Amino acid sequence: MTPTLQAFVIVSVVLFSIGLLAALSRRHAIFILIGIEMMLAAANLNFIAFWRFAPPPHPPTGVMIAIFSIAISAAEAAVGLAMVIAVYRHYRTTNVDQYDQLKG
Amino acid sequence: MSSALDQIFVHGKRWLLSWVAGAPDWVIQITSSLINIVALLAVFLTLFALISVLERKILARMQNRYGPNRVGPFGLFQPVADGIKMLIKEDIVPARADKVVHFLAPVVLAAVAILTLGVIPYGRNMTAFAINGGILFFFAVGSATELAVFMAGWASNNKFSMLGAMRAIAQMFSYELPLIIAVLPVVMAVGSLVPDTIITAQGEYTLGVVPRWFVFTPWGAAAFILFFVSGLVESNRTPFDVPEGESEIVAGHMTEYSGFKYATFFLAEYLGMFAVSGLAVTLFLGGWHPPARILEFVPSYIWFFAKLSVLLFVYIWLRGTLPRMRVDQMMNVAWKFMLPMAFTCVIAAAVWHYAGRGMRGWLWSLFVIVVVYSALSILLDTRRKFAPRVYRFAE
Amino acid sequence: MNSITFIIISVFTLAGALAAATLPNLMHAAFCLVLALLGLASFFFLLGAEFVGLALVFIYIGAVAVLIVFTILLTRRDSKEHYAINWSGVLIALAVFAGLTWAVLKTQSLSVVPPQIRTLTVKQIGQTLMTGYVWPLQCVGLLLTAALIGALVLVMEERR
Amino acid sequence: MNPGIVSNLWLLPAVPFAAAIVILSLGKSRRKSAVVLAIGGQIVVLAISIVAFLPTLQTHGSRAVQNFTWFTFGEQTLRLGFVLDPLAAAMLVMISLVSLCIFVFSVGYMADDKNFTRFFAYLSFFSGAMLGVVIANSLLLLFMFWELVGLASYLLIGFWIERPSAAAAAKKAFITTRIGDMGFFLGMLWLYNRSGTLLFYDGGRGCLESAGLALLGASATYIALLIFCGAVGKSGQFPLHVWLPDAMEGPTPVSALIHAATMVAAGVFLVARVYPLFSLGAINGVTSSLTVVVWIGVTTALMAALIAIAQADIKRILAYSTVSQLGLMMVSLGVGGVAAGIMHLLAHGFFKALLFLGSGSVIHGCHGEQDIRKMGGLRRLMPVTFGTYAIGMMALSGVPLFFSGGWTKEEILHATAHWPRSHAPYYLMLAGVVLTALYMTRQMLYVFFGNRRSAAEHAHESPRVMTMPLIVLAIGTVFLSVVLTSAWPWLHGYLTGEPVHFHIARVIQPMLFISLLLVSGGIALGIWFYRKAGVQDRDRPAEVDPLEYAQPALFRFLANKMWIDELYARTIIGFAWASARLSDWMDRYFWDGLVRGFGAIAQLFGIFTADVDERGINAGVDETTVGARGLGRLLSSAHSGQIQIYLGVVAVGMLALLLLYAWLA
Repeated sequence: MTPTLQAFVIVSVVLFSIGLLAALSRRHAIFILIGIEMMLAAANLNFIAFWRFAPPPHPPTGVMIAIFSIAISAAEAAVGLAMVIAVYRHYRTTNVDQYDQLKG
Repeated sequence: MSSALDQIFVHGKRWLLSWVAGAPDWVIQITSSLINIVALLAVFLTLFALISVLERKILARMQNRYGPNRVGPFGLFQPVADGIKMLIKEDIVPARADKVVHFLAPVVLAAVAILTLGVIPYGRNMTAFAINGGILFFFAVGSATELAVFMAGWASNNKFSMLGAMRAIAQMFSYELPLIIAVLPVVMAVGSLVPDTIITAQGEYTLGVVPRWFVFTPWGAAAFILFFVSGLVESNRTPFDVPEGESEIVAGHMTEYSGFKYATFFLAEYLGMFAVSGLAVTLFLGGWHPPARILEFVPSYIWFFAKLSVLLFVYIWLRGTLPRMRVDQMMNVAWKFMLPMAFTCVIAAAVWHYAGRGMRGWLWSLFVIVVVYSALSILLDTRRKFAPRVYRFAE
Repeated sequence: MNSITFIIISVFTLAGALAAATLPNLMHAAFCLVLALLGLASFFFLLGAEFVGLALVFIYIGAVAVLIVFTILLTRRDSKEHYAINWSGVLIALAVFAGLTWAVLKTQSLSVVPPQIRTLTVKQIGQTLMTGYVWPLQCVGLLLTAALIGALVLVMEERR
Repeated sequence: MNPGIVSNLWLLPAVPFAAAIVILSLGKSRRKSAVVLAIGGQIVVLAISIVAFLPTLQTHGSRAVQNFTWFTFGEQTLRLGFVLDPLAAAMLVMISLVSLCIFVFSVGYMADDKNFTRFFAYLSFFSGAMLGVVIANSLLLLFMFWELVGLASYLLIGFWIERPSAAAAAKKAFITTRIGDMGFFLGMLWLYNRSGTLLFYDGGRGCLESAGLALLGASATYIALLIFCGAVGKSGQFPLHVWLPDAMEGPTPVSALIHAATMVAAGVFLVARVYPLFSLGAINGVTSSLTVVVWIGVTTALMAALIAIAQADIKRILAYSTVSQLGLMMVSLGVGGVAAGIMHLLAHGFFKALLFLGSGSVIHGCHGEQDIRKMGGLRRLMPVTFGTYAIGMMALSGVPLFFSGGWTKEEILHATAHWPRSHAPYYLMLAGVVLTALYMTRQMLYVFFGNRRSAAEHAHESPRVMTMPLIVLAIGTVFLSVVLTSAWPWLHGYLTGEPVHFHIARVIQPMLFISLLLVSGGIALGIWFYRKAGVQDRDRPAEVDPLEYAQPALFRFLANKMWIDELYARTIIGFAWASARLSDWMDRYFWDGLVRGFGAIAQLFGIFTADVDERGINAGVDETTVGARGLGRLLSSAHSGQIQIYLGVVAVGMLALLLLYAWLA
């Protein structure tokens, strides 16, 4: 009894939804970042799973994209956290509800 | 005969596994892992006990005193006494501390240290966790150390703890770069991330006499020194024990720990030291290979542990000799000297490879390293930067 | 690859992720994120992508997690106050979850078992990276450098 | 003859042009480079001229032509070319030699000028253009260089642009010559229309060759007269002579080079060049066009000589003398003595350049003073200038035997005497000889003899760089007499292509004695009349001219240039003024009214459209804007600034896409 691709995709969907939940429902700026990281991780899981379940022989494209995605999300995390710090310095709060200078 | 002696532990494990030969696959896997873990723990906990007492005795020798000599013959049972003392001591947790994290921190630290020990080959066919990319595993898992230290510092809810943790993380981050980059030349030269392959690549002898350990190439020697120094920092050993400098911040991130948790921290620190030294032996000192062909009758694990002991002795020796460094000096050395030199080692290894791996390559890579070293020395004006500090207001 | 391992890892991962998304204490949430990512790395190991798993551990636990906890420390002033949930966000997340799950379950072609493949060695990955993917690799290098400098510039003390 | 030289003749204009461009592109302070470039270019030109000249000596009357296609226009090909014949070769040597002397002289004369380098650039430019005129084998090419010469002349007359008189003189010269050039241009068009080619010599098909001339027929007379208009303008002949004396506002080397030796001679040269046009259908050497040339020349020669007697400016005297001599040359051409005219042109180039440079030296020595009444007694102070000037004066006056001018004047008189139509020009020319001797003697007495007057007090001899060209030109003047002597008329033979034989007997002719008598009479009259010039004589004050004292009305008539300028001002310029007034009035009232009317109509239309705009279009736009603003306000409320709302919208959008995709599938 081995798990099918569907199981992996379902796990990925759940992880993605949890990430979306964190990004949408929490007020703290860092939670948005955490949520985004989780969504990216879910996407990576999909890449790897689809690579693994593709009929052989096939090039390791999924693995490559996962590697690049990890590198890019690392960069995103660094810049995002730096922005959180910069914004915090300016507003003296991390509550995203109060970041409303761009209100139309 | 010698091969039987050499493989005695491998045969022993195989014999133990034969007891569960009929069981399903996963049972055999788990049993095998358990045997490995037990063996590792047994060996390294013993080594830890031994080294803790030896360190005290050697330090005492260096400082012209006796050291522990009351418990057991030559004070050899001292660690047992210490262990009992630690176990029965009261386990104090600060009232404002985050209890769960406070408890988890030493556990994570020790777990990480033990995991890193798993990928090192201790003898021929004696790798506990043979994985494709063991070196990467070592560093990937090792990087969790920082998180554990941070957990300890943050959960204690104490400013000394926090400060100590910050210092520890800062210096670990700074020295992780030269540490990893110093490994790159070896990986490049061998073309593999598997420790066993790396050791095999060092098994030959030039002219039948000089072993082909990477430490005997210019880039290897330079990388070894960089790796060793960075390893000292990673394991928070003198002269880089700033995070727990007693005179400044009590005991750093371990301030609020007592009893067995404190002992666990200690254990994790020593295990980390073993792991880094073991990796140094694997990467640069030929692993379990004997230094000469005629000594091949001595079992491989003995050679490994002999080399490890030498390195550990150097650790202790350094502790007895050098004073603690200043934080800013440490950072300067890391970013301005160690990192460029580590990159130079990579380039020198490439030069060595493309110049034919012979005498010519040897000389060329030596030339590269010497040139960059001299240039860096002139550029950084080390004599001025590391001049004795003048205490203007202390006189 | 068997179902028991899969279920254990799934539960571990999703529990970590849920905790990371909902725990009121930021620091705990960050540690739980680490747990979730560890679980994800285990998934990668399970799927035979050891290198990616190790890279994930290396980068996320060694670097990103530490960055996150540092940021939490630096913005600690109100890390525990206003623990409020935006319920409309929860609703949207649930709707997305439902929609995606429905779509996945509806797709028949996803019910396949893994084929037998040769293990992907680090050497192969390296060769692929250095041959077919050199250009993206260089771009990622540039991106990381830019991110490093950008992050530094962002957090530098403002000169008044 | 070596054809290589003809094919390289383009170098002659090209080298000075290149020198001019390089000098202009250099800075103002690069005086030494400018001098080296200009004089070096001139030496190169002289060398090429001599190389071109030598082969023509060997075969008399030879002519080499190099033609090329400039551009093709449909089926018409416009061809230009260069020609090398004795006429051109002799002119080339004369021009380049005189130019070189004047360039060297200018180094000293212009030494203090702030636009030194510009001057040399212009001089080089002029030199190139003038050489181009000489070697052109096409009337069009000749015309182009002719106009370039005019441009150079304009630039150089107005060189001291800060003087209003110089600027006015430059303008006058340019416009006056342009009037002549208009005729030239029309003649050229007519010629092209009739003959279909502007090449002079083209292997029998050129417009000056028998085939080309045959096409012209009776129109040749009018074409020749139109082209003669150009020559009249350039050479300062009677109706258009007014610009030449005014052109003396330019620096003296310019006067010497352009307005004495070379450019003004271009008119004579032009007539000589297209002489076949003039002489087409000649009966006994007389055509109507040549008759016109003769009478214009006679009028000019006599009138200018008379005016010269009453002038006080040293350069103006020489200028009128030039006009007079050019008239003489025209007469010579008109009566059929082409070779005599050209010989006089060459000789005149040398001695008039010598005289102008001498006057320049005098002016330089007198610190810029040009009035001869303020000079006097300079022969002691400026011996070299005096000696060379005296040689030039004798040559101009036509003293026979040793001075080139004497022989050529002799030839011209000889030719004039044999003109079949009338003897009047001959006698008038004899009077002109007397007058020439008279005014030159007057000038000599005023400048170099008598007491030293105000400007002569501190006079000094000029530097070596200025006297050397004088000496060279003086030697040239004397040397030319050897090849011009009627005993051995070498130059005559060279130009006409006839064989030359030495006959000492030909020197002794009745004509020679007559002219000797006339010249010595003129000089004696001058000495007698002007011996007391510049000093008080009985009841005549020192500053009053003896002639003015004797005949005040005549003197005033002459001194005011016979009121020709005033006549022009009253008639031609007055007419131009009146027509300008008329046009102004028309413009102001008639055309302006018309335009205003149209403007008013447009204004009315504008008012109407503005109303439409205001009431109709604008209101619509306003309403649209208000609507857009309201819509914007409505939409901006969706822009909450809350990042989570944006994220949520993205998620909902994703969901919507998913459902859409599922529904479509």
